[in-house]
Amino acid sequence: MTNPPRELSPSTEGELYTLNMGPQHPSMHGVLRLVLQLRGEQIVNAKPVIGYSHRAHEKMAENRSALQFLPNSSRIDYLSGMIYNLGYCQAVEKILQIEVPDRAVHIRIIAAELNRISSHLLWFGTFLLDLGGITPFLYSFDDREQILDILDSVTGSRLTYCYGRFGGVTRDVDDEFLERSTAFIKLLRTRLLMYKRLVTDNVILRERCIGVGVISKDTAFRFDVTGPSLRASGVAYDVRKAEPYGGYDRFDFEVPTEEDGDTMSRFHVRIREIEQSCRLIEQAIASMPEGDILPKKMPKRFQIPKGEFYFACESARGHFGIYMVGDGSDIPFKMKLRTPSFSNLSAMPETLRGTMLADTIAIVGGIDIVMPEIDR
Amino acid sequence: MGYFAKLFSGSKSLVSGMGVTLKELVGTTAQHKAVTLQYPKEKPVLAPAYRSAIKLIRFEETNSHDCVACKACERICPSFCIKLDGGKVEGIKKKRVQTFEMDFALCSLCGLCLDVCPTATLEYSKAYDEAGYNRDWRVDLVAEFRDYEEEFIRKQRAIEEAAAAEKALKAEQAKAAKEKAAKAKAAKEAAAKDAAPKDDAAPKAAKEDAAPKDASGANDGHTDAEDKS
Amino acid sequence: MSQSITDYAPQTITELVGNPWLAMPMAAGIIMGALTVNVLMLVWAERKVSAWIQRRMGPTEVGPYGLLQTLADMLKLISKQLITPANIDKPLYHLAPLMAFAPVVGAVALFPVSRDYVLLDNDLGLLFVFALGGMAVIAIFMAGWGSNNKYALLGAVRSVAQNISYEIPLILSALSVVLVVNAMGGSTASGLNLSHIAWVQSHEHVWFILLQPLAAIIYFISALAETNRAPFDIPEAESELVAGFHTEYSGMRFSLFFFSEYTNMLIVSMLAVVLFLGGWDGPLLPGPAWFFLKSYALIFVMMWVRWTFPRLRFDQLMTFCWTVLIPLSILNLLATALAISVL
Amino acid sequence: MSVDLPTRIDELSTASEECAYEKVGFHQRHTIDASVLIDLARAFFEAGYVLEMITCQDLRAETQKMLLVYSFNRLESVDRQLLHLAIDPDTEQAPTLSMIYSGANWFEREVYDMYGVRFSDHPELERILLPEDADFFALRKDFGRMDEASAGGDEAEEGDDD
Repeated sequence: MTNPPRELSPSTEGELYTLNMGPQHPSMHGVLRLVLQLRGEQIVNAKPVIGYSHRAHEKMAENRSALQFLPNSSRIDYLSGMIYNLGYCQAVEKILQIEVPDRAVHIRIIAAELNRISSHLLWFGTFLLDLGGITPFLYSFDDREQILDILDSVTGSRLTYCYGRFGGVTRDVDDEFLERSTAFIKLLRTRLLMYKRLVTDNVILRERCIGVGVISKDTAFRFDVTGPSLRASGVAYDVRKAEPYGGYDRFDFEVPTEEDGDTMSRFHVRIREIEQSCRLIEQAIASMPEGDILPKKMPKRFQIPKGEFYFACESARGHFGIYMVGDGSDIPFKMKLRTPSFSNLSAMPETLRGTMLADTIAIVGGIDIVMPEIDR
Repeated sequence: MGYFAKLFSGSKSLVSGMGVTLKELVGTTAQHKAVTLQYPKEKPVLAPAYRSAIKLIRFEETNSHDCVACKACERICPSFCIKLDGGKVEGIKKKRVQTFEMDFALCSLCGLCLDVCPTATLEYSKAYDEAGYNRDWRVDLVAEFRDYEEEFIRKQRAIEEAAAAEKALKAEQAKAAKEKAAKAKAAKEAAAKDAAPKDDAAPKAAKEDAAPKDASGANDGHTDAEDKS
Repeated sequence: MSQSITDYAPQTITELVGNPWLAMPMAAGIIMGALTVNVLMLVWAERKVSAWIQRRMGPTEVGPYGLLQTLADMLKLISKQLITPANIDKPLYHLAPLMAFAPVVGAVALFPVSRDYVLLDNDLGLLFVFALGGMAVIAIFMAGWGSNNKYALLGAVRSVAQNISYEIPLILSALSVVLVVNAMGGSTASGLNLSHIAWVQSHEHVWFILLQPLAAIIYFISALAETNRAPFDIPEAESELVAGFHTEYSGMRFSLFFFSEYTNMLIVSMLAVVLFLGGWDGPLLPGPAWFFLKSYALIFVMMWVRWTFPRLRFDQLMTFCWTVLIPLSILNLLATALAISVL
Repeated sequence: MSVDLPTRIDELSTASEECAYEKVGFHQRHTIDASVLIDLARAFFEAGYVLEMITCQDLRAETQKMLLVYSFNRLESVDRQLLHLAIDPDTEQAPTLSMIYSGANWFEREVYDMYGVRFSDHPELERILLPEDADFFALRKDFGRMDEASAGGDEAEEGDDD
């Protein structure tokens, strides 16, 4: 009943054959295609083929003003759209040196962390679905649905939010929103206990996850794997701590890490991150100041000054970077979106080598990729 | 961990997992607490912030919208989904939109058009379960206002006339204030010439007179003078 | 109840009707009708159970409580175009659904639903059921091989390995029951006769789950694996193999596989009831009522398990069988034999 | 290799520039030649820096060159270093970093895909986001403007949007 370390067996008996997984496959998230070379059920070579949902966000960014790119930002990664949307706003604010009012900072943190929880919950559900557990999937979607309702009540959208504005947010939150968020966090804590009994402690899940898909510190380093996948390998790197942005340095939260770097560690890191996000939301609600949600003084046109700029923020999947080059007009000369899943997925061929076919699903599901984010 | 200990702990975890699902099963059947919404039979309650296709707000005083065809929304729209045209209308000062077409199939509901609208006459509609058979989803935003156009012009003219009258009144008041201020200034200057220290009454009066601030820059010279004193 | 333990013999349908040429089509008709209703109900039940576990409503629209939903689905499947993929192995591909379907229908005839009547009384009934159950593997492999699809082939290969492995603990655990029956029922009784196994439990007022708890648990787990039910649904693991061996099947051919899967569930449950839960034995209610009550309760447990657990990985499944189930069932068999010879 | 990183950078780079991190989000920017890229990347690797991204700017209108931008960062405490490497895509090739930083493999493929800059000794320099049979490099400035290419027919008048 243990997981022996599965290395590529030295025997080269039997022919290799190619199995094409995806882009239309029940458990290839979005439209990932994996070309697997197999010997029996063991993977000799895995080649991810991406680009099926390439929407040319970077080209679009070069052809419209920075403000007009705003609705694009949440569509880069539709599962943590709020984080991307606010992250893009924060990048432009940094470039244009716009001061964000305190209330907006707090609202943004609540919204972003709610979004992070919803993204992790979705990952939790789909990961279990990949492993064949359908019921936890529906439970977590039930919880996630409540987050969507809460965010819907203030942003008006459920998935691709366009809530941020340069300098603040579009709509002020009311007491009902804060109460609902508090109540939800209370509920989520009891649900997490339930998930522990149903899922985390489950012997089948543990057998499926422990020791599977180990990403070592060295591998993570060479591929620049970030986010929960990196923290599961024992590196406490979180952009919110390393380069504090958007007021995260005013709040108290931990960066959960695990040592083993396997799928189970990634699982635990995400569950613990949900708890940390809950803490952040509680603090932000408790210290919510009164005031404006947009700065009083705003530039008329958002002109990107000449020069290059880099802004990093922590999405639910890792380090999301915006590299922008301006030429003085309000249309960026160049915008590069450094998305975490892209790097995380690029480490997959190495991680998948030598594992079983069934592990492919667990590993690819476990690193939590979002295809539109990779393809951009 | 030993073989049997592992077997035991594994079985325990399975049983506790089954306990969770049994509890949920009983919860659904006995307490009738399914979390799903029986959609076509029950309708969801929409949040006040809910976003659907944009529409023009009907203002009470004119019973119509207030779009002046400035085209700010058309220019800002990242999806190029707004097409509008309009211009001068006989009888009123304001410009008026003639056609306002919006292609909802292209719209990404970002809300930038609402932000830039100078007259704040755009808002989101609350339609949520619409479906179409083709990619073109053109909505004519002005359509519902066409029948009220004459009424609007009448009411708008009344408003404009009232506003003009008020403006005239204010201008008069301002003129009066200016004259008074000028007089006070003259008096002050005279007083200053006479004896510098005791002259607080006149500027104070001038200040009270100049209270209607919106009466344009007529009293600028006066405030300068007051500051200096 | 005055019969002695050895001369118990239920009436078969042939004895009842008198003419075997008339009795056989009648039996076939009864079985087919009952099984069709059973499958329709089971699919509905599975959807309802899963829905309730997941806090949903399940089918509600067609018929009262959505009862007719599966009937509508069946009509849809029957009326669907049969799509035959290119480059298949035609005989295997076309025969496989029938091969999956036929044995399960045959096996049902052997089960003693009541004390006095059984469709077919056979002294080797238990072996016959296992033999027919073993044919399902062949059908699955034919389907997987014939489809000319890698996912289907992988599913078929997994299925063969799994079913052959899990037949060992399944039969070993049943065998310990047979030993007990033979010990209790005297030398003339056949421990392989299903009616007889049930009869002995009723006559001695002891269900074999009490005498053989370990065998019962091993049997149930192996039965889950034999019927390819979650968490052992590896041959058709939809998140890995799309649909496993029946990836390339659609319409009525697919529904034959579906039919056999759900009937298999019924068969293993009925067998468990006969072997461990006293068959038709029970107070107040008539025998058939008890028999089906127990069977469906077991099926409910199977559904409950399916909607609770994630799926095992293939090698874990085999490891579990060879390091846990088989040693334990062998030990259990030896202990039983020892106990019988000592007592 | 006991030389510390700043000295090594000084040795290898053509020009270095301190930048205000609070304003632009990175600490230093270095301009380098293609010949020293691998040595410098190795120095970064040994100093514990990760390669965050590789991207490119199409500066052909002004300098006839593509400007490759490499971003290195330290995980323990932020220290973002940008490298600028100008390459003529038609005549020159940049050296690949994929044997030092495995993640560079995909970044370089993306740059090739979007800008047509080739990397010498790259293990699999293929299209990554665009289809294999694409005959254009999408992010080059001379490749069509978005609004002309976009569907919908009636967008001809957006050419001058601002």
